[in-house]
Amino acid sequence: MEELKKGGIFEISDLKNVRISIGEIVEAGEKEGRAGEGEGKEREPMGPHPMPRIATLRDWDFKLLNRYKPFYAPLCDMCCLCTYGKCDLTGNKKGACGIRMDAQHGRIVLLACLVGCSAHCGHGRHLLHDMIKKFGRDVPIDFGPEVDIEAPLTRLVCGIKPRTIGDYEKVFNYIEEQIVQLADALHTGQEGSYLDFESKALHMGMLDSLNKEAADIIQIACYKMPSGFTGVGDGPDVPLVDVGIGTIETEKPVIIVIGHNVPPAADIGDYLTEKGLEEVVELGGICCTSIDTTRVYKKAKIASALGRQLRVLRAGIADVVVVDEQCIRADVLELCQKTHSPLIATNDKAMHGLVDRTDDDPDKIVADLVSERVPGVVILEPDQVGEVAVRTALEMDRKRRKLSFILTDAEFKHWVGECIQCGGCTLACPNGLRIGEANKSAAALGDTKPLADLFDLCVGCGRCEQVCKKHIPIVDVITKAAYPQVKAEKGRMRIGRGPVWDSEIREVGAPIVLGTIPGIIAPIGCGNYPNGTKDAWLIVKEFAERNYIVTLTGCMAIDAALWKDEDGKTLYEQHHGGFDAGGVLNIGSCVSNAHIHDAAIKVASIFAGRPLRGNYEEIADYILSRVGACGVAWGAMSQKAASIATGFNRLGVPAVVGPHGAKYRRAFLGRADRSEDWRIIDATDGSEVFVEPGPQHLLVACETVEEALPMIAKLCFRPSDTDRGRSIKLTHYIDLSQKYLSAYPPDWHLFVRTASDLPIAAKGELLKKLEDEQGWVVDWKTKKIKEGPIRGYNPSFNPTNLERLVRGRGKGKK
Amino acid sequence: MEELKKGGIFEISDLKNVRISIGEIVEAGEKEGRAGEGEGKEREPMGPHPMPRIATLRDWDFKLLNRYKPFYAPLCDMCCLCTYGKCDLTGNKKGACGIRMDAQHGRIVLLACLVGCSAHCGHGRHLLHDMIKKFGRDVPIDFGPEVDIEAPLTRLVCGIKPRTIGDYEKVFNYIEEQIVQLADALHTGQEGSYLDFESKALHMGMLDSLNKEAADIIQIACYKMPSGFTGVGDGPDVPLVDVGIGTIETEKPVIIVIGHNVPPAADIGDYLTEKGLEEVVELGGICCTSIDTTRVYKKAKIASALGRQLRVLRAGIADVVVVDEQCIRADVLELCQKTHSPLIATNDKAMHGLVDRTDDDPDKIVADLVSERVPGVVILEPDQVGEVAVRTALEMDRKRRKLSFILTDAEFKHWVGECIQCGGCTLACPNGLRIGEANKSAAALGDTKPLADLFDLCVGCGRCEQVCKKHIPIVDVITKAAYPQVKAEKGRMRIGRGPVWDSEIREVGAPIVLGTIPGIIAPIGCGNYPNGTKDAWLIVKEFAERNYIVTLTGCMAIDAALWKDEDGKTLYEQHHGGFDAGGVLNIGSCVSNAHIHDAAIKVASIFAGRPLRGNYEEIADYILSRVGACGVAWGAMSQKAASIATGFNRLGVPAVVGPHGAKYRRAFLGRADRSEDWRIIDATDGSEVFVEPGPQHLLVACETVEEALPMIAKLCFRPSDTDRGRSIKLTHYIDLSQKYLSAYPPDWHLFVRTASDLPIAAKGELLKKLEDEQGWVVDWKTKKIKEGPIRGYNPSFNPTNLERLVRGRGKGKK
Amino acid sequence: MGVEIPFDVANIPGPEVGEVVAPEVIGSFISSAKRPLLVVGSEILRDDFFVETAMELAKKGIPIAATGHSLRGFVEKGYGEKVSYYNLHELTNCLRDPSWRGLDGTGNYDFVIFLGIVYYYASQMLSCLKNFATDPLVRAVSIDRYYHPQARMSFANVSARDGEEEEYKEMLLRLAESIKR
Amino acid sequence: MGVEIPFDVANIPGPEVGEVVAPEVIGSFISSAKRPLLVVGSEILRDDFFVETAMELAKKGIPIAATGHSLRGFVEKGYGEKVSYYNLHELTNCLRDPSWRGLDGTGNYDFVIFLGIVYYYASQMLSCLKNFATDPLVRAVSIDRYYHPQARMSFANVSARDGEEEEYKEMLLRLAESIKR
Repeated sequence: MEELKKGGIFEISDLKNVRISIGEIVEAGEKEGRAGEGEGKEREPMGPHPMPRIATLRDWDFKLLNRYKPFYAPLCDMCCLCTYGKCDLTGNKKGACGIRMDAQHGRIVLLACLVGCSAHCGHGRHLLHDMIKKFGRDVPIDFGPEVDIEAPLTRLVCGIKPRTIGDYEKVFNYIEEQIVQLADALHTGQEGSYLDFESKALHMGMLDSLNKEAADIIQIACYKMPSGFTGVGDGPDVPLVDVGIGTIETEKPVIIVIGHNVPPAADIGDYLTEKGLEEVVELGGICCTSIDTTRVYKKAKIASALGRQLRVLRAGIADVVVVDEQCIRADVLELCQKTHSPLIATNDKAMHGLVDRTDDDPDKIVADLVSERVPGVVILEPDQVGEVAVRTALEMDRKRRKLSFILTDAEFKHWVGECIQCGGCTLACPNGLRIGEANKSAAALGDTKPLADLFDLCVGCGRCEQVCKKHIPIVDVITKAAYPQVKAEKGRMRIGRGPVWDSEIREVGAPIVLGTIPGIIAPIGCGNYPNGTKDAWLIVKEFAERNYIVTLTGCMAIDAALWKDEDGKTLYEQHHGGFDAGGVLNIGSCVSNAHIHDAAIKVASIFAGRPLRGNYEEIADYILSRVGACGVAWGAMSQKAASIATGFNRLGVPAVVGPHGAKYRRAFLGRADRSEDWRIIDATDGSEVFVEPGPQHLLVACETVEEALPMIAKLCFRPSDTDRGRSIKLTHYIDLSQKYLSAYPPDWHLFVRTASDLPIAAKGELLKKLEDEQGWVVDWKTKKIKEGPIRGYNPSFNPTNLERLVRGRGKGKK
Repeated sequence: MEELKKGGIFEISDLKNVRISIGEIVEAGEKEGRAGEGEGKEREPMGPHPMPRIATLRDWDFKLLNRYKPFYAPLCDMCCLCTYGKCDLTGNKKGACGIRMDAQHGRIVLLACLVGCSAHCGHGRHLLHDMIKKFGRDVPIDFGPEVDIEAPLTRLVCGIKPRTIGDYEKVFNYIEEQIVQLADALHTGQEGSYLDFESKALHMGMLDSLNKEAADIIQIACYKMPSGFTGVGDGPDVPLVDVGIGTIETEKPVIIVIGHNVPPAADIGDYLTEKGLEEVVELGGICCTSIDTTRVYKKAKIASALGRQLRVLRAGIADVVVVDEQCIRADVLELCQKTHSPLIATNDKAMHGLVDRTDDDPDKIVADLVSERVPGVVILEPDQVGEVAVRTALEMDRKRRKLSFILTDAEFKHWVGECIQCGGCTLACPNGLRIGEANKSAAALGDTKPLADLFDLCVGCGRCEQVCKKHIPIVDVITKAAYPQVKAEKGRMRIGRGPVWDSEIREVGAPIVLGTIPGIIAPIGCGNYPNGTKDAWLIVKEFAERNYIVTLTGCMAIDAALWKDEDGKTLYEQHHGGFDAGGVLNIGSCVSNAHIHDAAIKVASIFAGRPLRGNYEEIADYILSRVGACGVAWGAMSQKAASIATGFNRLGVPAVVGPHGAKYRRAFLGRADRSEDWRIIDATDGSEVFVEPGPQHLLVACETVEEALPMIAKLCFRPSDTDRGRSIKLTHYIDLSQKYLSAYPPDWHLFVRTASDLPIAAKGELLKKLEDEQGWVVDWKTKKIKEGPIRGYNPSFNPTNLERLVRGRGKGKK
Repeated sequence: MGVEIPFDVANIPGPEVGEVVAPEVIGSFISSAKRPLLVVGSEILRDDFFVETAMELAKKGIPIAATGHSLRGFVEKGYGEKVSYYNLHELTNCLRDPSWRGLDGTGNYDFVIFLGIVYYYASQMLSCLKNFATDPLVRAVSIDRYYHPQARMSFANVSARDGEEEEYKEMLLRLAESIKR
Repeated sequence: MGVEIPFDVANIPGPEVGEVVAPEVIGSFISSAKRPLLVVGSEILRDDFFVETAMELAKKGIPIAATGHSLRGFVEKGYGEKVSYYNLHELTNCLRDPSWRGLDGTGNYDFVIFLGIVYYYASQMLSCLKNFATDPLVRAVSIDRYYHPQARMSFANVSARDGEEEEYKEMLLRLAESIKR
């Protein structure tokens, strides 16, 4: 007992016949944060909502849902989830279980978010298992001197400061429990109110943001990916990497990795390094696994984002394809078989019916793959993948060298000639592309440009081929026509930098909240662009050039890297990589976009000193009113994108999606014409203030990129903007509208509180417009506005939606 | 340290400044089972697959899937799960992500199982939280002298023997992790093979079975529900309870509880008992909560199963409605408002947009409800529900006494006269009921019998009313016509008995495996019967009278109790309640049906001595080949039913569903005509044997109950049947076929191995038929079969599908 | 897309839905089918007429698979030996397999006619055949009094109108008459 | 159910799909509508003709909401002041609210005409109106060159055929001509 009292390490696992009753197991990470037990200045007391459950943050959700009322656009009028059905819910009718169309759509949104959130959680948990197995539970979470607040979402949601990756076990326990509770609510006969379904979807979104942070932190910690160390190659200065099909050196043996979970690819990199094969074998990737591979293996390349996956596989450039999980073509095995590319499935979520060869002798596996006795294998142990993949690639390269999968000129001519312009492909194409017309040009006039032009407009789904009566390999035909440009597709991007530095936040916190940095723009997610990948580039370019901070992740980060200016430079080369005005940051893969949440949270925490631990509601309220951030998921396609956007929304960050995003069925739209929706509290004195609609929406789709650009700028307005900040935001909003819509935005006046909110250069003109068009009263002598605005400008305005935050009111109140 | 070495309880939670590094936390339940550490004879070594992950039991799944190939019947030809879509998959085309119709349907099945499994897991975990809060972690799991193996599935799947309810935390941690891993696989771009989706669905089903066991064990332990104590009122001798709308004494204040999670209802029972109001207030219920309420509160009644929920609510008999979770009408709030029945929502999965009043002053809540200032409230703390519900019911009873919600004669006449026989209701009705014709009879001829006859055929969904152009309250019209029979609907059933006793298993293990008890028939689950609830009664009756063991749970247990024989006796009154030939057992609510799995597992474990711990594959293999059990989900409707059936299937138990079950989209059908599918191993010597198709299917739908009865009998054949057992099974199979199909079953000969397999009474006739119709060679002198059968009868045949179980081969091999 | 409302109004499967045709059209397809099969369900038992119609078709050389408990109707007419009992799920599972040997051991069918089967069960099985029995093509049609979008061809709904039964019976008679085999 | 294939072939919403009608039918509905609204999208910019047609309709007293970046086309024709920019999501959200005061502050619309909007986005918004703008009824129709099942009424697909653009333009001219207001 003496020993115990003195402290120190005390191993009791060897004792037998001893029963120790432990009142509660207090782990390191948890203990120090207990209210009143602070061990130092940085220890925060626990906030009101650690590890919130379904109902905990429902009041916050209902506040959001009251202002941004769910808008539903059914993609299907029927429900087929139980065998009472199908039920026809057209016109908001009730189904057999009593559910109406609106609640059913809340349910479908919850389902989408469930699948998306589960994908990240499943991935994160899987990664954690593998990393603990490989490195142990005690890998420290230490991101260097520049990142003190290593896990803002973990602290915010769970109230935990994770010290080692092992601490994430309880985070995942919490998330998994909550996911299942929410999945329960999908069952027939649960909610009848769409509001409660949406509150649950928001809860799911929040969990998803936490998932992503957890997953990225674990991999950063274990693989020592870039984070907050100030050496060269970290943070703002991460190196550039090649992007594009044209950058893959196909004369070498080529391994293509696809998916989201990096350990198998990392093992390939390790094996190549160990064997000195870095220059011999080409390791390229598609989707997030490729981004993460570049964070662990310097020679890795990014072949493409999701939208070109089918075409990369069809082109047969891979001597081996290694898939892990998510966003893999479901027909990957069939595609690989056609190009004699052996497939290695490395994850139990996507085994494609292949035989599990984990722990089998690598010699045998390689022999089976190279002989094509089997089209592929499952290897579930990441550390067994590298050897098999590399050795197979080396051998297959020899076998496959003489094969080509690009159409010959004769084949191309044959196929375009086969086309009868029946239009079936157009009706099957998600974007309604006029393929028949292009074929006709090629066949009749020998003009292949219309076909080549389709290459970038095509989202690479292959549905056209499924309906072609002439069995034309349409995807291959387009690739052939575009082959010169495909080969030339050589972009550059920064590798994923991971967390935004605390020091950066300290620099930009004030300008962001004051509005003088007009916004943080976060283009993220999938790639089914309505009008080609160039849209992604344009969005980044416009905002980076206007001194917004542009933070990218995932496919959009890749696609934006494909395009160059006249000098042949990509945006990543033109712009700095720091979290500051004009920066273009590749944050990383999809899971890395948690760091964008984290940046917003750190503004509240580091700049504004708001407490973090278990304090989600207050921080979200802060962000909604003060941090001019806007997500852009221009090609949003998957269930993950649905949950990601919903997670941003709960935290008070709006998002703009492309027109396909309308098929997510739900938007969160504010109504500028309903002043009662924009009542907010001034925390200084508890008074109610009616404010301008900022941000006007939480989730909205735009038809074209031209429309999206001013919309994104608009969604950066916040009630807290200073007049100087507001005038900058207004400048860009008006300018983008004039540039792309050829007109003033119809609602710009709503954001004017005082004359000093107006852009200085156009102040007179704008005042005149306010007087003429809006009937405002202007004192022309002082150039001041006397009547008109929704409210005046009050520099000490302290906006909140939470009664309890009014000064002098009980902090403890829920 | 001395103290420690001596053992005993040692509290260390008070020590400060001490860091104890614990190599591993070994909890009581876990330790004793570690291989080689057994502390006594009953301690088993750990089996090969404790806490299996997705890929662990995939080999077993593929064995099942190879014999019982998934059969898909799409309910919709499109996929709308991502915004690439909708995609048209008609004709097994590929969608934009590359998925084909078959894999997409595997995915949809996995989704259904996910939702079902999550419902049970969400419920179980929620229950565990509430019970730990109320009773502490240390409630012992002690089910008395008759139930030693208290948690067969927990031991089988997890390798854990749970000592207290707290031990279930790690079980739920395991399940939740696995559910999320499986949900991950639903994301766009995961599996491309329907086989892998189905393997995952089977994994989900297994987890679901474990969920159910966990939930029921926790509630049995905490509420001391019937289990294995030998006093009066336990096990086979549980008391009878009233069932039916007619049994609710509407002149008293009536509380109706709906759902699946009993704590709020239990609290109502406690409050009534405590206040001496048991005779004053009527506590009735719908669905599983009602079954479980009767297990904790003696005076509770069962108003109805799911199919009559709408009608019970419409009838307005409830002075208060209390809902918890699952199978609640989504429009319950709207329905309650119409009948002035305040609604109390007690679960965060179903809050119906109501304000959360947990921890609020009961006086205020009651006042708000009684004044109808609010239509309902949320109270998430079960122990706060009783007082509010009872006090509100007492007050509402006074207010509501003069209200009636049954149509008056004049109203009835008006509405039937309104009908224009447009047929819209028929097209909207899940069962295509001819409501217009019945209205016409009532209106034109004054004959209300056709309408009254619809009462039981109707599944109570209300879709007809959604389309009626004349706004006829069709459900009310039918109820009015049937009112005399509704009032007379007074059945009796046993309260849920929970686990089957080990002593019972010891008695019947041999006859079940030998086949002399011809089968265990398990009618379970939802109530959208194709032809009325009487089907449920008929199924139970036929098999109970034939000395099968009939084990019921859930809605089917309730519906079967509504019908009586000529003497006015229900099946529960006619038959004993023991797990023995001819028994009719109400096992309990939906979660209780885990005890049916458990009975089969205990046959393998107690009778056959097969090891349990972490040994799922071997036990399932045993059950598939030897335990003649068959589930019947005649009205299967929900996602839970999908996962329940799939869980039975993985364990080797087949299930028959009603015709609506075809809308689950997937069946598991064996092919009797493909002999290669029926290769099995004789574990005695490792030889391969081609056997008769037993059981022929794992999941099959029948069009009518007449077809289902012989099918159920057929699915009880097992390769291990002795000749005596086989002859008994054959007797019933042939007899049921003759009785209901008027003919011999076309395949009865497949199940004949030897003359002694034939029913003795008809042996000559059957031998003749074999000779005449099948061309078999019969030695008429000895009355033996010389040629013909698939195989001969070998009493020492030791069937298995697992190579590793062949005697002398390595047990350790995967 | 068809122009008729599915008998189960929400039974809209997708872009490909069955054509509504006159009895004679199906009759002519049956006439030219290589191996037609009539699949009957329990609803035929509601009137002797339907059992007799099925027997009529059988006499034209169309084998009958009796699903549900429809067999009973044939047995009562002394025709039980001529029809084969099958569970509909089992039968459909066989029909989607090109290597199935059929009721007579000589092979699968190319034209399958559904009659008297519970609507939604029939619909699901028609869906299976439409989606998966495509190589070689098994055409499955319905001659029930319901419009079946999942069938390749179907009668229109005749169930919701007055005098339906007579109209429907007449359609079946016209069908039987139009079959030349 | 309609008889035309949705322009996006899998865009089958359910039992209720829009009728394919001639331009004159829509014209007569517009003529008798109390408060019609023309909603145009960015696809009108592909040809001046469409902008001019919209202006033609506007001259008949139909207000224009310009969504996407279609406004640009009107501005170029000096007509920018007469049309109102709206985001389509925002606009549809307003249209489903009976209390919305409309572009002119005097109330919501009863007949909404979609022209030149990206197909799938338009389809979703038409779906919202079909399902939720029912009391009072807001009839939303499409006069695009696509068949829109989610609309109450729609032109047939004219996009997949030769000479489509000319045919389509003629349909719009017929429509404009048939409107009497």
